[in-house]
Amino acid sequence: MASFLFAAAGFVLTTIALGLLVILRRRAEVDHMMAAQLLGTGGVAILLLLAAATEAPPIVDVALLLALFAAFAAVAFVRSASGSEHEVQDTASGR
Amino acid sequence: MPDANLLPDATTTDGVFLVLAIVLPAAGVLLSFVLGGRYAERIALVLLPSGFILATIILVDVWQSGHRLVYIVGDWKPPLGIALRADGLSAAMMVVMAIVFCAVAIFAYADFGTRAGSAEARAPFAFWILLMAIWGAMNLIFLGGDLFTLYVALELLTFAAVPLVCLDGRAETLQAALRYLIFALLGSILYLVGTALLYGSYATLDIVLLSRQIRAEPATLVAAALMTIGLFAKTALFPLHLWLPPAHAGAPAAASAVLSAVVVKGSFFLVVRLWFDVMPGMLGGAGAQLFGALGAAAIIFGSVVALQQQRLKLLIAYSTVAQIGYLFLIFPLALDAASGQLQGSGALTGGIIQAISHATAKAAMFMAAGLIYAALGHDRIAELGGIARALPMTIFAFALGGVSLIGLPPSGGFLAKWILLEATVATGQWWWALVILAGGLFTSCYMFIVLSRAVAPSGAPLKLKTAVPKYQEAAALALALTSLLLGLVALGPIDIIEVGRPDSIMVGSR
Amino acid sequence: MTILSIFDIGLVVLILAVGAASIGMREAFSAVIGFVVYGLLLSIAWVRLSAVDVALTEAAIGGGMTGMLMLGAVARLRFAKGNDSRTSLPVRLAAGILCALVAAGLAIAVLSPPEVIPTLAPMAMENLPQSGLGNPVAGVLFVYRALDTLLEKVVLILALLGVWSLAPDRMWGGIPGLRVYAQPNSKLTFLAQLLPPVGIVVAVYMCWVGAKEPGGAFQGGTVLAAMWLLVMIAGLTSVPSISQRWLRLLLVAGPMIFLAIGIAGMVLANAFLAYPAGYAKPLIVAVEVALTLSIGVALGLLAAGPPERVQRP
Amino acid sequence: MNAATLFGLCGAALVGLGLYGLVTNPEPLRKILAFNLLGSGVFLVFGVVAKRAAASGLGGDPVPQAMVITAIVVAFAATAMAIALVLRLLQETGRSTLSSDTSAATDTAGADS
Amino acid sequence: MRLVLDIFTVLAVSAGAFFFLAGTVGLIRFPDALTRLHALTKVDNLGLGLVVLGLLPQANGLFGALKLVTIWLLVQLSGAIVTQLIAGTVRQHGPRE
Repeated sequence: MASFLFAAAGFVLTTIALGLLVILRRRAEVDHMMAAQLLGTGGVAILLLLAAATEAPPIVDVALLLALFAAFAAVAFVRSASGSEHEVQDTASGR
Repeated sequence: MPDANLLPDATTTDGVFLVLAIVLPAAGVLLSFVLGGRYAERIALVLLPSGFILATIILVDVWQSGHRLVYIVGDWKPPLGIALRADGLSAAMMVVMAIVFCAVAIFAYADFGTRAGSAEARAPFAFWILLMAIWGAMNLIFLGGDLFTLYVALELLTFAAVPLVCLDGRAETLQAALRYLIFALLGSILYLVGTALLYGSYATLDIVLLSRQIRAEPATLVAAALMTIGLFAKTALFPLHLWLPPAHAGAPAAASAVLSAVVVKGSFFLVVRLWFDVMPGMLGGAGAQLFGALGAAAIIFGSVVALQQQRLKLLIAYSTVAQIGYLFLIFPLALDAASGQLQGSGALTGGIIQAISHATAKAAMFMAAGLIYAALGHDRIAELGGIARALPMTIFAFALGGVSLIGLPPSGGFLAKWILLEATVATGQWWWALVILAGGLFTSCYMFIVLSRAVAPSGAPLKLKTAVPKYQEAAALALALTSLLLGLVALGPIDIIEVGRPDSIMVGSR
Repeated sequence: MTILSIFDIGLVVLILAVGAASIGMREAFSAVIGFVVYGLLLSIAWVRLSAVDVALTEAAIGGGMTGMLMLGAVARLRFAKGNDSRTSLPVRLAAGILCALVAAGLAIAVLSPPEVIPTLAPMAMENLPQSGLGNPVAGVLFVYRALDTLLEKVVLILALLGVWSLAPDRMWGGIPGLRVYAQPNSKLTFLAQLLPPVGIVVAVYMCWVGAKEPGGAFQGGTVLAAMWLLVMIAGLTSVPSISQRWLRLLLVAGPMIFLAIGIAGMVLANAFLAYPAGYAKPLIVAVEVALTLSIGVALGLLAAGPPERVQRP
Repeated sequence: MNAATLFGLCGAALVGLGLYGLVTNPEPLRKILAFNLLGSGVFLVFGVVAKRAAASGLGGDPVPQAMVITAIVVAFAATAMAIALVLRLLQETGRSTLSSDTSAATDTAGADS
Repeated sequence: MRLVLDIFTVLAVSAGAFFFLAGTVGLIRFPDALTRLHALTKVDNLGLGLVVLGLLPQANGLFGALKLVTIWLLVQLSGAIVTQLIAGTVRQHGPRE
């Protein structure tokens, strides 16, 4: 069972790698922003498979944090990509 | 293999003072941070003098007992736990640094004092807390017995020192601070990777335990090389000095004094710990000559560039680059050709005296330069005419600091250079003597340029922008006098620095 | 060659490729995204190194928080005048050779382990029952090497002070210049309402589980910080001004309690940072809870930046 | 070659890569990013040291693992401070560079070299 | 019983892995950013769902199983919202180069 789960994890990793290759070679920012999504789902799947394969339940917690922070990172992507009209204007602070 | 009863790791009677030397600054930082406003200044002005008393107690203790003080934190002995140790080296450094801190605190009271009733202001709040943090970090560097604890100390020092550089918020100081931060971070991360490799080879990072197991093998050599490069970057040894002049020259005077006098000595002290205590037999002749060559290059380069400076604070900063060079001459001079080991006497003593006399002299000079800047509104050397008449005490302090830097008797700088020269004769390495003498010559040149301008009569009657408080001048003068009189310790117990040296213990036990 | 080692090789290649991409990318935005992906991948590597505590920390800080910080900076730097001067080829070549040397040196060190691998693991495990903890990493952090952990909290406070001290004088005591959405965005608001309750549960769980299994104050605190930032970015709560007394109290509460318990150890136990026999676990848990809060607030404020607005009266 | 060594080589390569980025890239933000990459390579070396020393039912030596956690938090704090500096510099000068010749300031910063 | 559960795991996880592959193919083949985004999130979430489903029999206890489902729900929800956010940005600014 363990080796099957490892193989599945490896397979998902390969699809992620392919996806990343494609994403990062495109020029549009929106494509790049998908990277966190890809890791959010794929990375979680890999970690869950590893947790089951090595029978180490704490790894599930890593998957939990990965899911949480992939969402957080995606919000940061969007915040960074969106223009200045969305933000509270920085105060006109000078010298 | 040393037998078990040689393990020095038990808390000694007065070990508790070592804990206080770290707990007091930490508590000071946290309390000031939460209380804010005037409390930061009050806490600092109470704690820094008590730090001096504490350091003196530790020094006297080490001197009288002839052994190092040890404290086992959490009652967990190394390798699992952390030990704090004070030997003669650390005690001597601690006392002198405490003197510098007290003088800086008095000096800074004029610039960063808060008037009763006024709201919390940015610069004073940050300054006093950072000052206490540097004090704590330096104590930890002097006392820490574990290489990873020392990494934390290095980071404490970085995070306390960088904001000091840009305390006045001008663009060029921000840039200097950013560059300083990047160099410092690079330095600490290289140091950190070295600790990882050392742990991998010996499963301990305790200095004493490591020194007994250390072997010349690839991982250890790579670790030593990376840690040394990292520490060189933090010490601003040529050619990794680029960050220092703008950072030290741009900071407020009190901060410059701390940065130049104290902070660079922290990473230098770790270089000494690493090579003299952890791996005394590892450097070898070629390595020692390389360290010395870098030091010599720093002396020559720093002095030549200092000579070309038009601004006083930059001149002093480049002089720091040069004076740091002297510290690294100790490596070729301390190497015992017969055993291939670095010896913890002679040249090392000279190096430490150089470090502490430079600390006091340079702090005094930066304070004096700060006062000149405040009085004139600029620090252009060409336009200093008449300042000696207006601020005689300040110029006197500056000149005394210069006396120590040049190495005229009876200053600490003289004693240090004398010991180093002796070592060049004893080891037959005359070329380092040439460098030392040339450095002294250069130093006298730039001191002469500044002083001759300062005593020259001014064309127009000199109008001072602000009145300089007498106690600020007194603080600078006191430090300069300390530096001048440091040479007199030659008459007293100069060998205090050798108390608790591992090689002397090892020799004794064999 | 097992399936497992193929997985590891694939993971390493991917990590190196994404790392190289994030160094080599032309656009800063894409580079930072590459870095976030890199951080998330690295947490998988830490799982493979059987360091689940570190994997948790890396997922939270390496990917999430650091990425968020850098993305905020990218957004502001987007319209800044950069410098177009690229490093000249000879310099890059020289740097490349130097870096290759360093990497090769490290590789040699890694490839030549001592014949008998020394370890503190048995000693750490043997003494762990005395503390009542089950997680050896927590044991190292809060028992054997508590001094480092305590001082590292002081480092965090100093870093925050350093960030704050960059404010212009008249902004002192004001509100950090975190970029927040001015117009309410229903989807973001929904996410900011949905995620934090989950996050808080996760943070509490992390802090609680840390005594016996991987987790602890660092991880819990980072989750708290991220959730707080999310709520602030969405505009659901305002960013507090840095002069607030409660804020400062929260920031130092963790290290203060830690320090106080450490000092009490000098009287009640044998030494500074020693715990009285039998009370070790409750004391450590108390420290961890306080630290979780302090770390959460400190990391959140570090990401929020120096004060840039004066507090409205 | 076992897993620990593999990740160790990965760490070494990342250190080289990060160092290269730190030295050659002129933009401060990219330098900070490279520093983080360099740091994570260093942390991996710690992880390898820990993994290699697995004993007594543990997957690795907890001591280096705990050190990495400390170091990761410190590295984050460093990143936050560096980024705050870069942004403040941007506010003051309208640009973010480290080279002093392009700086608006001529007095102190331009004097070295 | 154990065998049946294991077979279930193998089938579900395999199906999940297939969906991940499908998501990547979509990412490569679809012409414009929004459809790619759509394909990626929908299909990958389905893949993750199947993986979670397959791992449920292997989970240790009810709490472990609950945690798995929670993670899937979390990814599902946040993924949906984040996709909307990204799409919104694209609509406002165009796929910025």
